[in-house]
Amino acid sequence: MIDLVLDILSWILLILGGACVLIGGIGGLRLPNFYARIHAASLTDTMGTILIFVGMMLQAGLSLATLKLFAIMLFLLLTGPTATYALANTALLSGLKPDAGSASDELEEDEPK
Amino acid sequence: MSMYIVVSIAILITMVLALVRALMGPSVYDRVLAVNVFGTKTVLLLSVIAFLYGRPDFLDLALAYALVNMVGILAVLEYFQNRARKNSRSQDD
Amino acid sequence: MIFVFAVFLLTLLVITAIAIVRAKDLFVAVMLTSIFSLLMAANFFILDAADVALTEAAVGAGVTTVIFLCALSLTDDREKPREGSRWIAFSTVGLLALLIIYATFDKPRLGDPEAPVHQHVAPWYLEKTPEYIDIPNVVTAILGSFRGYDTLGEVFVVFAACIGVLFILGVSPARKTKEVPEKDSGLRHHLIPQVVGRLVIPFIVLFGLYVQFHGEYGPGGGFQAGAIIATGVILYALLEGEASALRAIPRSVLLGMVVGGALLYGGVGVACMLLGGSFLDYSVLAADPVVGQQLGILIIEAGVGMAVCGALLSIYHAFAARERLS
Amino acid sequence: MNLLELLGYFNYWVFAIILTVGLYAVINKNNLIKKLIGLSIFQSAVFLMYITMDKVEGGTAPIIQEGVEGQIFSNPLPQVLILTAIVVGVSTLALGLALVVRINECYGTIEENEILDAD
Repeated sequence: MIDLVLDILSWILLILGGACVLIGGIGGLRLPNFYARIHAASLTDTMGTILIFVGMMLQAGLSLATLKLFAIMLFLLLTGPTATYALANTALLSGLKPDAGSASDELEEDEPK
Repeated sequence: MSMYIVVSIAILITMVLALVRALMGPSVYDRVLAVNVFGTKTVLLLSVIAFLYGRPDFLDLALAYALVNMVGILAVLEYFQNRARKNSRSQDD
Repeated sequence: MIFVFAVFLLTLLVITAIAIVRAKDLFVAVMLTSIFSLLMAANFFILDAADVALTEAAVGAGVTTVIFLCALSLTDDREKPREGSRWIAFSTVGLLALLIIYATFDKPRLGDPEAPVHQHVAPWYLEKTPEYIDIPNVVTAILGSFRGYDTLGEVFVVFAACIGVLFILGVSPARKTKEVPEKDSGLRHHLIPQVVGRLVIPFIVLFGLYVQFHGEYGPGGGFQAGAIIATGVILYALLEGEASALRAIPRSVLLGMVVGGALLYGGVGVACMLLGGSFLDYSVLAADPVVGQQLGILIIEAGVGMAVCGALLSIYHAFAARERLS
Repeated sequence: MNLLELLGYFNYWVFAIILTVGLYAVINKNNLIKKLIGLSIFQSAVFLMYITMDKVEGGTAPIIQEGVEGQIFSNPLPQVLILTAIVVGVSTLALGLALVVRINECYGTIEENEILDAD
C-alpha cells in the first residue's frame, strides 16, 4: 500500500518536474530579451531540479543513493543561481541594459565592450 | 521505469532548446546562459539515466558535474572583467 | 529506449561540432566546446563507460574552459575571415568522410558480443580480476596493475607537457606594463560568488579525495581526482585572485607534486624489483599477493592523482600569471 | 538490412563526421586557436570510436557488483586507454595554447597567413 502511494507520488513529482524543465526550456527560447530569458532558466534550475530529485529520492528509499541525490540537489541549488547571478552581473557591467521599453535586444547583435 | 523515460525525454527536448539558443545567440551572454542551462540539464539527465540503468552508484558523475559546473561560468565572469579592464587601460594610454 | 537517446545525443553532437567550426567569435567557439564536452560525457555514460564519463566531466567542464579563456584573454578573440577558396579543403574532407563511412560497413555493429575486440584479452581481464586483485572496478585494476606500464607512460606525458608549458611561458614577457593591484584581482567585489564559492570549495576537494580513494569500488581514480581537486583550487584562484592562490599553494609545492607523483609511481616499480619481483609487479609488496596488488594500486593511484593535480594547476598558474603581468 | 541494424552503425558515422569536421578546422582555418579547437574535436571523435567499440549488448559498466550473478560487462580495455588519453589531451592542448600565446607575443597576430607574411 505504502509502495503504491510512494510510486504515485513520485510519478506526479517527476512529471511535474519534467513539465517545469520543459516550460523553462521553451521560455529560454521564446522570451524576447536576455534578462527575461534568465528567469526562464531559473525555473529549470530550481523548481524542475527540486521536483525531479525529490521524485527520485522517493523511489530510491533510504539508501546511499538518496544521500547522493540530496547532495546533488543541494549543490545544484547553490551553484545554479550563483552562476546565473554572475552572468547577469557581467551582462549589466558590460553595458547590456535591461530596458523595459524595448521588447527585444536583437539590435545589440555585437557584444558590447 | 517508464516515468524515468518520460522525464528524460522532457530533459532531452530542453537540451535541444538550449542548444538552439546557444547557436542563435544573439548576444554572447545568451550563449553562456544556454551553456549553463545545458550543464544543469546534463546533471539531471545523468541522474535519471543512472536510475534507468538501475545502478544508482553512478550518481557520482552527476555529483561531479553539479560541483564543477559553476567554475566555467565564474571563469567567464572573470574573463569579461579582465577584458573590460584591458580595454579601459588601452584607452588611457 | 536508451539507444534512441544515444542517437539523439549523437545528432546534437554533430550539430555542435559543425557550429564550433563555423563560429567566427572564438569566445563563442569555446562556449560551444563546453557544450560539446557535456554531450560527450553523456554519450560515454550511455555507452557504459562510467569512468571515462567521470574523467570528461572532471576535465571538460572546468579545466579546459578555464585554460581556453586564459589563452583567449592573452591573444585575440576574433577570427579574421579567410580569403580564397575553401572548396579544395571541403571536398578533400568530404571525400574522406565518405570513405570512412563506407569502411564502417565492415565493422561489427554497436553492441555485437561477437566483435573481435571482445574476444581477446578483455575476457581474461574480467575473469581474472577477482582472483588476482579482488577489487570491484575492473577499469582501475587494468589501469593500475595489468597495464601499469601504459599508465606510467601517460603520467610522464602529462609531466612532460607541464614542464613544456612552464618552459614556454616561463620567459618573462617583453613589454611589462603596470601590474593589476591585488585588491582588484579575481572576483573580490562579487559577494555572492565569494560566499557560495567558499562554501563549495571544501566539498569539491572532499569529493576529489572520495573519487581518489573510492576508485577501486566505483568510478574514479587518480586521473579524475587530480582534475577535480585542481578545479577546486582554480575556483579559489578565480575568487581570490591568482596571486593569493599561489600563496596558499606555492609554485614549488606544485612542481614538487608533479615530480613527486611521477617519482612515487616509478619508485613503486623499482621497489617491486628490489623485493624480487619484476617492474610494477605489485604482488611482492605484501605477504599475500592479492593484498600486495591492492596496496600497489593504492600507492600508484595516489601518485597519479598528485601528478595530474600538480600539472594542471602549474599549467593554470603559468597562463594566469602571464595575464597578470602583461 | 533493417533499420535497427543500420542504426547500429550510427555511432561510427558520427565518428566519421566529427573526425572530418575537426580535420577541416585544422587544415582550412588560419586562426591558430581555431586549429587547436579543431584538433580537440578530432581527438574527441577518436575517443568516441574507442568507447563505441567497448559496448556489449545488454552489458553494464565493468564494475562488479556484489551479490549479482551472471552480469554481462562491457569491455574495460578501451575505457582504460581513453580515460588516460583525455587527461593527456588536456595537457597537450595547454602546451599548444602556450605556444600560441608566445607566437602572439612575438608576431602580434595568431593568423597563420599573417605570421607567414611577417617572416
